[in-house]
Parts: sequence; C-alpha cells; structure tokens
Amino acid sequence: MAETRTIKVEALARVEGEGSLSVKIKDGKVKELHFGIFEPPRFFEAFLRGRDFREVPDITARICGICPIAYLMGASQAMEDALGITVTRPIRDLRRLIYCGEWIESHALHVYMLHAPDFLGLADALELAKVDRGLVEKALRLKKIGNDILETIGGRAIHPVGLRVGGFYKAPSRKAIRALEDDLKWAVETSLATVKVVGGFDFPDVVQDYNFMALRHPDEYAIHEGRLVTSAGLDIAVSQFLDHVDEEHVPWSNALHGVAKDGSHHHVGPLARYNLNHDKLSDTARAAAAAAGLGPVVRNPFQSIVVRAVELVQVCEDALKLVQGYVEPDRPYVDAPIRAGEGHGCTEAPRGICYHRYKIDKDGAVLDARIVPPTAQNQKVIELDLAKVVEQNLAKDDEAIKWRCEQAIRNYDPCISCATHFLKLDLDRG
Amino acid sequence: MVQTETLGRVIDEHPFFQGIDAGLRELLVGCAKNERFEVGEFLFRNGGKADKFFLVRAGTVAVEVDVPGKPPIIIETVGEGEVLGWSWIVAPHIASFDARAMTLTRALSFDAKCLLKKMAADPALGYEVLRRFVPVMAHRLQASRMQMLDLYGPDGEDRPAKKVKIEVVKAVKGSKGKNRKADALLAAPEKPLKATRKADKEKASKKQKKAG
Amino acid sequence: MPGAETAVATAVILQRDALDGLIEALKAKGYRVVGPRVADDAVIYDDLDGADDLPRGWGDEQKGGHYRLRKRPDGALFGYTTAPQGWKRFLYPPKQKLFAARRTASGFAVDPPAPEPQPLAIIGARACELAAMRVQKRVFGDKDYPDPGYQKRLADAFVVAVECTEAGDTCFCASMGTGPAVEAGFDIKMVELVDKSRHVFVAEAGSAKGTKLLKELGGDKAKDADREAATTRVAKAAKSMGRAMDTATAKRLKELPEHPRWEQVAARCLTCGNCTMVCPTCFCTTVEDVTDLKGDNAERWRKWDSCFTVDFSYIHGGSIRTETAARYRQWITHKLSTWHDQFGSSGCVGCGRCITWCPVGIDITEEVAAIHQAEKPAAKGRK
Amino acid sequence: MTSMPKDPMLPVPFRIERVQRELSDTFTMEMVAKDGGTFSFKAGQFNMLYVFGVGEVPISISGDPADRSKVVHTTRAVGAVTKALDALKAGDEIGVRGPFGTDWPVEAAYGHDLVFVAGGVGLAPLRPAIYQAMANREKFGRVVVLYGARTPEDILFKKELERWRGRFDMDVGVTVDRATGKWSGNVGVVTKLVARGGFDPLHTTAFVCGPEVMMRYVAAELEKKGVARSSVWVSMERNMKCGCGLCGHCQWGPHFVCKDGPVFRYDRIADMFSIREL
Amino acid sequence: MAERKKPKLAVWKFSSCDGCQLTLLDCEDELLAITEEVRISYFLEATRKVEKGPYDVSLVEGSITTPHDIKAIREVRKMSRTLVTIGACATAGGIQALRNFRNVKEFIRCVYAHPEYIDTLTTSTAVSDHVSVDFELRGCPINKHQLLEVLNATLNGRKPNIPRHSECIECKQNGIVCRMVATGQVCMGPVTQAGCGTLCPGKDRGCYGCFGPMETPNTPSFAKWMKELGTSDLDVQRKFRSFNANAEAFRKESESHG
Repeated sequence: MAETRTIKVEALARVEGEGSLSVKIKDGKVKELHFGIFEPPRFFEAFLRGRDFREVPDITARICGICPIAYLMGASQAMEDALGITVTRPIRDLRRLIYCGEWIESHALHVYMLHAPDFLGLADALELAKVDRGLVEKALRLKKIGNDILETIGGRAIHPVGLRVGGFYKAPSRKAIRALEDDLKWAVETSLATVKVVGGFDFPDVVQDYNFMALRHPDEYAIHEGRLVTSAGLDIAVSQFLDHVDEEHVPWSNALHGVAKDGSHHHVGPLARYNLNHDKLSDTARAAAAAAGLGPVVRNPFQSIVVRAVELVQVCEDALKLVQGYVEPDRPYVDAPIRAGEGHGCTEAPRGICYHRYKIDKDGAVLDARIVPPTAQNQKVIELDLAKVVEQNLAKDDEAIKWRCEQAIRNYDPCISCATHFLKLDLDRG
Repeated sequence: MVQTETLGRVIDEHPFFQGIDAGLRELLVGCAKNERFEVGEFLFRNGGKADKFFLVRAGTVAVEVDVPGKPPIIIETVGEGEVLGWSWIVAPHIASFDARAMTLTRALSFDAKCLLKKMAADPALGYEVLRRFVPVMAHRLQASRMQMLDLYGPDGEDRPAKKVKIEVVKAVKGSKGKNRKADALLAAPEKPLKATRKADKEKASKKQKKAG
Repeated sequence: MPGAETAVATAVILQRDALDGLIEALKAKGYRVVGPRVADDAVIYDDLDGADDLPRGWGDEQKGGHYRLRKRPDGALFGYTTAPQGWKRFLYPPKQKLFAARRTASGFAVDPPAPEPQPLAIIGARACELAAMRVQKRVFGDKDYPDPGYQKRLADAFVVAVECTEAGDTCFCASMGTGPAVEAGFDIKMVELVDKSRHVFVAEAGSAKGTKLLKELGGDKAKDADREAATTRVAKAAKSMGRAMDTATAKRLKELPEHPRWEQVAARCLTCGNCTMVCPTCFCTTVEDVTDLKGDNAERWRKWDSCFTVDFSYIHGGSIRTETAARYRQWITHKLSTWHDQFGSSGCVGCGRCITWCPVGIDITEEVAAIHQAEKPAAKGRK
Repeated sequence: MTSMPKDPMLPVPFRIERVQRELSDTFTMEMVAKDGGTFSFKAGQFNMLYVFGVGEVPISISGDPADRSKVVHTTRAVGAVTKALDALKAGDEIGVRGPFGTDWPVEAAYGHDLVFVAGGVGLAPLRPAIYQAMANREKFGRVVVLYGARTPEDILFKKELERWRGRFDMDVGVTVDRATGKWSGNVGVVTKLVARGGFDPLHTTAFVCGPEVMMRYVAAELEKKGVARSSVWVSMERNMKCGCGLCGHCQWGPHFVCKDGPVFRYDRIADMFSIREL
Repeated sequence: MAERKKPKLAVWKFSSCDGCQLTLLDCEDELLAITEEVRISYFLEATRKVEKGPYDVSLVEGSITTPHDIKAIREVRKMSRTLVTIGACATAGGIQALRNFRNVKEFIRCVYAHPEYIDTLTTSTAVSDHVSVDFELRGCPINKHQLLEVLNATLNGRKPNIPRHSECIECKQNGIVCRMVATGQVCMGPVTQAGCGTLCPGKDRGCYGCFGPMETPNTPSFAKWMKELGTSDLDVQRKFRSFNANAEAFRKESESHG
C-alpha cells in the first residue's frame, strides 16, 4: 500500500501558546513529523541585558501567564545565588506555599479543562459541564483555591506582584493565610477524588523508555529547589545544568529543542518527578496513586493526567500544612549588597524543570541571561511519542488520528509561549 | 418724476439705507429700479456678471449653490428688509452663488456700473454705501461661520478608543522561515480554521532538508 | 449630634489608662471605635481594638510630597499631626451602594441600601478635622436634597477630639481659623500632657453624651494649672504652624481665571487626583452602574471622584476641562473661592494633606502666595 | 404628586405609556408613575432618568406643566443610556428622580414680549414654557418662537410649530442651517431671526436654549438688539451624576448647574461664558 | 425586555504570554454563567471546537510582531463586530516592544543559529496601530473584574466602568498609604492608569506601571520628581520601559532619559 497521508493540526487547542503539528506518512511509516511552535519569538534574553537584577523576576514572569511563579522564583533564586544570599526558613515556606498555589491552579486547569475532555471524547470542559456540571464546578473551585493562594500572597494570580529577589515585598498576615485553611481541606479531599476519576480513564497502550529529569530534594517532594537527577543516574547541582543540556534550532519551530549533550532525549514534567521522587510523595498521595493503579514508575505518557492528579493531592496537602504552620516572617525579604556574579536557579514548573542563569555586573545590571523552559526540553520526546501514536493508529481516519495526536501533545501540558524564549544568545561562545 | 419720488421713499423706508442724507439718496435713486421676480426666477447666477445689488422689499430669495447630481443646496435665505449681493463691489465682479426667488419677490435693484461711477466721483456717497455694506458682510460672514460649526450635529459618545495609525514596520530582511501559521487560520474568513498555507509548509520542509 | 448642646465646661484629668476605659465604654455602647494606629509606615485611622492600638511614641515629619513616621521619646499617644486620610473615609465612604435593582415581571424593583451599621466613635479628631466635618455637613445639607447617609452618620457619631499641642510643617489651620483649638463639634475634647512626671489628658465634655461618659470614666477635676498648661500648649502649636494661607487672595481666585500661574502649576501637576482624595472636604462622587451577566440584577454605586479626571467634566462627546491648568484652577478656585458662594465658608480647613500627599509636593498655600505676589503690583497700578 | 423618597438618589419607577418618534434619533416618551401618583414640575426643570441596568441621564421635561397626570421627555439618542432609552417601548419601566433645577421664569415675564429662541433639540426644554405662556396668553405682549435646526428634516415638533405658526397670537420663525430646494423656509443661523426682530427690545424677556455656542451668539444678538442682559435666560448643560448638588460634577464657577441652573439669568453668567474650560 | 440572542465570542492570540486570555478561565465563579450568556465560538486555549465568524465580540490578546500578524489582525477585524484588545501586549506592544528600542536586525543575526528561520518585524506594536479597536482593556495582565465588567457592559449595552484616571485615585479609595510619600520609593501610580486594584502599593511596593499611562500623564514632571528622590537617569528610563514601553507617553519619556 503505497499511500501517502498528511495529517495536519494547524493550531493546537487547549494548550498555552501557539503550536502546530504536521505528519507525513508513507507506506505505513511516519516519514516526517514536526511538532511546530509558531509562537513568535519575544527575545527575552536579549532585552534582559542591561536591566537591573531586581527587575528580572517581574520581566521573566511575562514569559508565561500560566506559570509565572516558575519564572519569578527561578529568577529570584538565580539572583540570590549570584549575590550569595539564602532566604530564611519562613520565607522559604511562604515560597513553597505560593508555588503550591500555582501548581493547584495549573494542574486543576490542565487535568479537568484541557486534558480530561480528550479522554471523554469531548471538545472542551464546557461540554463536560453539560455532562457533569458538578464535576466542572468542583474543578473550578479547586482551581480557584490555587488562585486564592496566589492572590493572598502575591496580590494576583497571573504575574503576582508580591515576590522579589530575597523573598517578598510584604508578608501576608496570619489571618489572611489562615483564611485559606478550610478551602484547602476541601481541596485535599477533592484532589483525592480526582485521582479516582482520572485513574478510571482508558489509556492508550504506549510505553516509552525515557531519560527522566527532575529536581530532587532530600526532605520533600521537590518543587522549588533541589539537585537535578535523571533516571540514567545523573545527579548534579543546578548550576551544572548547561554542562549537560544543549539546544538545537529546527526550521519548523520557533523554539529551540533542548537535548542532552550525550544525544539522548530527556523528559521533564510530572512523569519525571513522580518516577524520580516516588519515595518523597506523602503517604496519602502515594496510596492514592497505588489505588489508581500506578506503580512506582509510570512510562505511559497518557497516564500523566493521573500523575498530575496525584501531585494535586501532594500540593494540596503541602499547602494545608504550610498554611497551618504559617508564622509571619520578621522581615519579608533578605537583603544583600549588590555585587557582580553569576547565579543559577531551577524550579519545577507544573510542566517540568525551568532553568535560569544570569550574569550581573557590579551595579546589578544583567550582562547575560539564559532561560531554559520545560516545554522546549520536551519537544523532542513529544515528537517521539507522536510517531508512536501515529503508527499505532494508522487504521483510523485522519480526524481520529489528529485528535489522538493532540491528546498526546496535551500529555505534556505544553507551555508554548515559554518555549519560544529558549534562545541561545551566544552561539559563538557555545 | 413720480417714479423717482416713489423710489426715494422706498429707499428711505428700507432698513438698509435708513437715515441716509437726502442728497446722497437722490444720487442713489438715479441708479435704482424696481424689479419683480416670480417664484423660481433667478436674481443672479453663479459665474454671471455681478452688475447689480438688491434691496429686498418683499418675498424670500434663496442664495444657493448647485451641486452636480444633487439638488442645489441653499446656503442662506434673504428676505424683506435685507440686502442681497456684494460681488459688485469686489473685482472681478462675478457672482459666486445663485440667487433664486423662493416666493414672489419684489426688490429694488441698483445698477453697479452707475453707482460705482457716482461713488468714485463722490467719496461721501462711496463711504456711505460701503459703511452700510461692511456690517452686512461681517454679519453674513459670522453667520456662515456659525453654520459651518454644525452646532446641532451629532456628537455622540461612540468613538473608537484610539484612531488607527498604520505604522510602518519593517520585516526583518532575509527572513524565509515562514514557520508561523497562526494567521493561516484567518487566511480565509469564510473558513477560519481549515485554510492552510501549503506553500509555506512546503518551503519550510524544503528548507529543512537543505539545512539537514 | 455632637456639640449641639452647650458644653459643660468642667475639665477633668484623665490618666493614660482611662483611654482603655473610654474605648471599652464606647464599644459597650455599641459604637464602632475608630482611631489612629500605626500601619503601612504611617499613622492611619482604622478600627481600634483597644488603647494599645494607639500610636504610642510615634510622631511624623511632613513636608511637600513627603511623610515619615518618627519615633518620639515621650510615649505620647497623639504625638502625630494628621493621618494620610481624614474621617471622610468613615463618614462618607469611598464606595457606597445607592441601591440595588432587580428585574421583575412588570419591569424592575429598586431596593434601597441596607440601613447604617453601628454608629461611629471617632477617637482623636483634630480641630481641622472637626472643621471639615462642619463643612461637609453643609455640603450634604441642602435644604431640599440633603444626603441622609452623611447626616445620619455624623449625627450618630461620638466624637473624641484631641487638640494639637504641636503643629506640622504642612499645617495651616491657624490661618484658616479652624484650629488648633477645638471649639465645637465634639462630645469630648482632650489635651494630652506628657512629660517625665506624668502622662495625662485634660478632658472636657461638649455634649450631654460626653458629660455622661466622662463621669463614667471618673477622673479628678482638673486644676487651673493643668488647664493653663493645656491652653499654653495649644497656643504654642498655633504659633508654630509650618504654613499660612493668604485667605484674602484665596477668596479672590475666581476673579483670576486667566492668571498665568495656572499654566505654571500645570507644568508640575500630575492630575493624579491625590489632593482631592486626601482632602477632608472634597465631596465629589461619580456613580457606577453594574449588572450581572444576565442583566437581571443591577446596582448603582457612588464612588469618590476627582475634578482632576478627564471624565469628570464629560458632556456628550468631549470633556470641558481638557487642560491640566483648567483642572487645577477648578479645584483650587472651588476650594478656596467659590466655596464661599456655595456654602458660606472656605472649603479649606488648613490640614495640609494636599501638600504632604501631592506626589510632587505642590503646595496650595504657595500657589495662592504666588498669585498674591503677582497680583500686588497690578493692584497698585490700578490705583 | 409622587412623593420624593427621602433619599434623593433612589429612582421612582414610572411606566412608559407612549413613545413617539420625532426625528431619526429623537423621540418623545410619556410616562406615568407606577404608583398612580401625579407629577408636578416647573417649565425648564429636568429629571434623572434611569434605564434599568444601563445607567442614568439628565433629561429636560418637555411636557405641559399644567398636566400632572404624566411626565413627558424628549430625548436625542447620543450616548449609551439615551440609546437604551430609545430601545424602550410602551409598557416598559423606567426610573425617575426629580424634578430638579431652576425653571423658566414665565410669570416674571408677564407684561413683556416673550421671545423663545431654540436651537436643535433645545426646543424640548422650552416647550413647557411655551405651553405655559400660551395658557396665559393675555399676560404677554407678543409671543415669538425662533427656532434653528440643522436641516428641514431635523426640525423638532414640526407639526406643533406649524400649528403655532397658524395662530394669530404667536409669531414663529424657523430657520435651518442647510436646505435643498424643497425647503421654502429660511436658511441661515437662528441669530439672523433674532436680528430681524419683531419684538420690543425694551420690554422683552427672552428664553434661550440650545448648544452653548448658539446661546452665546443669540444672547449677544439680543443684547445688540437692545434686550437687557437681565431679561435673557439661558439653559445650561454640564455633566451631572446626582441632579441635586451632591456629586459636584456640574460645577460652573460658583454655580451648580443642577440646582442653581439649568436656567440662568444671562447677566449673572455672561462673564463666565467667555472663560475657556471653566 | 426581550430575551436576547447569545452573542458569539472569539478569543484571539498574537504575541503574548497567554495570561490575559487565561484571565477569562480564571473567572472560576462566573465561567459557567458566561457560557450561558455568550457562545464561545473560538477560544483555542479552552476548546478545540471552532465556529465560523462573524463574531459579535472578539477579545484580542498579544501584540503584532510578524508580517503575518498584520494580515491576521485585519482578518480578525473584518470578522468582528466589536473588537476589544486585552492586555499590555495588545494595547501597547507589551514587554516584547523593548525590541523597538534596539536594532533588531543585528540582534537576530547574532542570536539565532539560523536567522532565516525567524520571521519577525523589527517592532512589536499595539493592535490599534493596525486596525480600529472598539475598546482597550489595559493591564499586564488584565484585571479579571475589569474583564467581566467589559463583558457585562457589552452584554447589557452600557458603558463599561473602566476609569482612565491615575492609580492614585484607586489607592486612596482603597485606603492605601502612598508608598512614595510615606517611604520615598518610586511609584508609577501617578502616571499609571487605575484598574489593577492597587496591587503593588497594597504589597508595600511602588507601582510598576503595568496598566500603562493614565489619561493625561505628566511624565516630565513626574520624571523630574523621581530624580529628586534619587533615581538615576538610567533607572527613570527603565521605569518607563517595561510592560507598556511602547505606549506613546512612556516611550517618549523614556527616550529623554538614560
């Protein structure tokens, strides 16, 4: 059967940013497959040069409206690294709390509104609401609880204003934080129910063998700090990230592809975190995962929705604990004299590790900036997944394949606006 | 003689020459004549010689401008007690509007050639006539400026937030990688989503092959 | 209404602790007690839990576009001058619901706003602030259309005035004739006396309510020396005012709409509206109609507005006052000059807030002085 | 009379009885109080009209002050609220606050010639005063209505003007800024009608209503004719949110247009007319 | 008061971070109610379902940065009865408009391995620089209450209550103590449009101007004052060059500093 088929998704729906997909199939084999990102480049690394280091968190937040905390915090930590300061415990806790807020918001949005409709054969969450309004209302409430955390600490959910290098501009009052407690108790219960719901979906049989990369922390399920580890056994400090990861510029995408220097493709995000930190999950979260049929290692990218739900349990619980134990820090931020230096920061955005590196001069002006967002790193593995999905579904019609491909891309909760900022500034040196 | 007396009285009674010196009035009488215009009749025409002016005694005259393809637009109406026409004072003495009787109109007309000659000869008369014409002209000017203001025109709240100013933006030269397809969705408004940009796509893949 | 009755001028000496009793007593009577406390780098007026919330040992430093909290060594509770915003916030809140309307079968029904909550007990009102209350009482007291909300809130309020014993750099109440001594409009007035040996208040009642409460609090009759000490301190404050207003020229501003000074001040003025917002007498409001998505429920809200906004003077298609000069002129001319025509007094009470809280330090007294200077030779020339 | 609620900011529900289109963008509404009460006002006063969910707008009353059974408004749809008003029909409800403001001093003009000068939709606020004057016709010398509109198609209350013109005891002059040959009336600005006179300047009271610029020129023309400034009255317009002197928006020099106006005696405000952006 | 027809809503994206359209999804309490009142016909971030135009209301996010964007926005305009731009990118060019102050051609050449793949304009501009816009909603990101207000007002035929005055007025209404006067830190509030809900001053920090210039910003006077507070020329320039750098008033002021 010498048949050529072309499958195109001109504009991907229910993802953040603008992406496309093009697949050429010849003789039952994928001949060419492009997961394209046509989001135009915005040149962040370029215009960061010359800005004051204190402005960087707010500017980089604008890379992504869905995970601004990943940028605010990654940039702040990198600057703190450059200045040689460490935040106090209460500030660290408050940071983890606000990051939990972003995770709750982002995961609730993705699980229910962006991803679940695929498993149910629906176009969107609004159709889902027609089938099960209660479920969508719960999802929205869950999402709102995440946003409430962001607003209480940061002022607003998208591009919060309360965070700065060294901590926060103003610490929220104990009263304001404690007001979140009841909602979070509900959120823990609801996220447990979520694991059950999504655990019951049908998953295509796709098992991939990836090199997973995630943060790992000795005392907790790593979100905002830790060392970088991979399933291949790498265990490095954040500052060594660029020694191991490189970028490639391909013609069909405005985003550079992150690839490991040894040529292997690494996978970041919920599956990576789960597989590398299963032992750090809370007992409740781990039990929920087991009950939903997940082992300690999950290699089916379609099951990422379940893993996200498990992570929801984790962060709702974490947030609840942090809320209950909150004490107002004496000072909301740590100050330090400005000095020249280089700093690195890396946190787990809901969709995977997000890396920052900055060089600043003695006046605190940025000399050089480098940001590696998660979606850029996943581009290659997304294409590998797609190739497999297409080949498994060749018998189906174009529309069905298309939808299945979209679903496979959504497994990664791709954050495309972020991905296009992955620009290599100094190729001559690189 | 009777006619002269009558004309003299008419001039006296008309507000325009109210209170004029009897001697000067006599000079005016010599250039004046009574005229009558039926409805629709023109007192003068745009582009025609401005060899007269009129004191309207009764009726209404429309000062209008002819608009090709549309009915003529009336700029002003001149009625009883008003004066019509001043192009006779100003070179090249050509009328710039049409004057049409809207109703049966009776007017006193003054022969410009006759009057100008007398005015030149008798500066007192010249001054007196111009002195009376200037305020009328000023008043007309003010009135037409007010008309231009379009005082009762619509001035609603519905204005766009910002005026469109198309800025010249240069595309980066040599850019060939047309890997942006957002607009492909919009290429054809009737098919917002399905329209594709095949050509671009093919170019892009060719490019890739070359690069690879 | 405070001060409606004649003051029973028997001054008593209250110890520092008596303030706890005062606040407790007011709370027990059902008042919402508001007064000064330190928050957000300033002494602000806010709900008080007790006398411990008072800004003990805090003073302030104010000048054009500048305010700083300053620690003071004497532990005075009322050692600051004025808060960033006056009592207008409480007596005429920035956002007030005017009504709610709902769609009905036949059309719609209008529901008036909920009745007033607790009455207010105001702790620490200054003389200029009482003057501002009097001014607003007239503004909202039109014979045909008074504002019932304002009138009720003021009438129900219990006012504890505290006379100033120090004047701030931006204060000019003495020149406006509105302070620093408190003469009317209070239930209790106090002068704080604090030195090494004692921390007391010389208190007087200004109404029956005040007399009753003072009696409950106990306290010895003040000695002549105490009363004298209080008077002296307030008089000293009057003499140490940082600013003065040329009231004669101020009153004449409406005659000078084409003065070149308007353009000069417009070069500095940001039209941000801060002066109008912090002014204790500025009363302008706008209304906002809000609806739910379905359009079945609507509400109208009244919100503080400012004559510095473009929308303020909007009439179909455009605004009357597009130029900054025209807007500044409107504000200051109204405040100082045409207010007399409208309400029989100046609209300015000399609190100095518009000077301190102007982000670029524009000074109302300086503007009037400049116009006064510019007008002087002209006036002579005419004679 | 419908009793004004204690809070002047609360609208009273009225029901629209009749809507009549006057011009393409102008319409007249008659409404009655939902509680069946009467409504009394003085010529020249205005109401704040509330369209449910949209907002409120000050509109002059254009009906007969002698008729207390209903309230009549003639409105031109230019903004969001007036456009929403335009969309209402008989049977719909509307909120009314008022009447507010000063009136045309019709009685004070007894014994004088009474001259009404209107421009555009400015005829509507004058109409109650014209009704009142004609109900007391014997108290005046000449009654003159001078009206300027944009085009013949924009003449408000056309039939009524024709009816008035037909009366022997009333002089009506109408002029338009622009016309075509179909129009047989005057063309030119309304000041020209004033200049033609037809009233005794020394014993004339003039009520002027129209755009501010028009009123400025008309007042000047009346003055030129010899009418005393103190005998000329104009109706002003400014941004209004409350209608009763509480919101501050309509300030004009020392005046609140809503309560010291809208009707002002010209000599009291003539100086302010020439101050820009006041 | 007749039952109204459900208007069709479309949400478009140009160069942006998605935050403003996410704001619509962040209306958790109202989202389902919105879908009962409007028909979401095109909203890629939320649904793969697509309905043909014309649309009654189009919300446009993002700035114009590529030649294709220019064509696309014209098509969106043609298909939309009411076009509302949302956010600093769409109303002023966004943070990516910082490129407008640089030589982008050189810049791309040194940045990209394959500059020929990159198709971009030298500028990032507001939507209203290219097509007429019915309403501009400011903010980086927009405020969700303001978004709902614009939708509510549009649905109910009233004027949206979106003030164009300074942030200071909102601050004072909310009882926030002025950061600049009380602490000396620079706050862009006096030249910035209100609408965020006094976020930064409420968090003890000066406003950074993410709602763009207010209606009549006196930036020269304000810049002079900033310098009196000890701000360097470079920092004055940085303050004006952020999320609304290409908004006329901010752009002009920034060009006279640094």
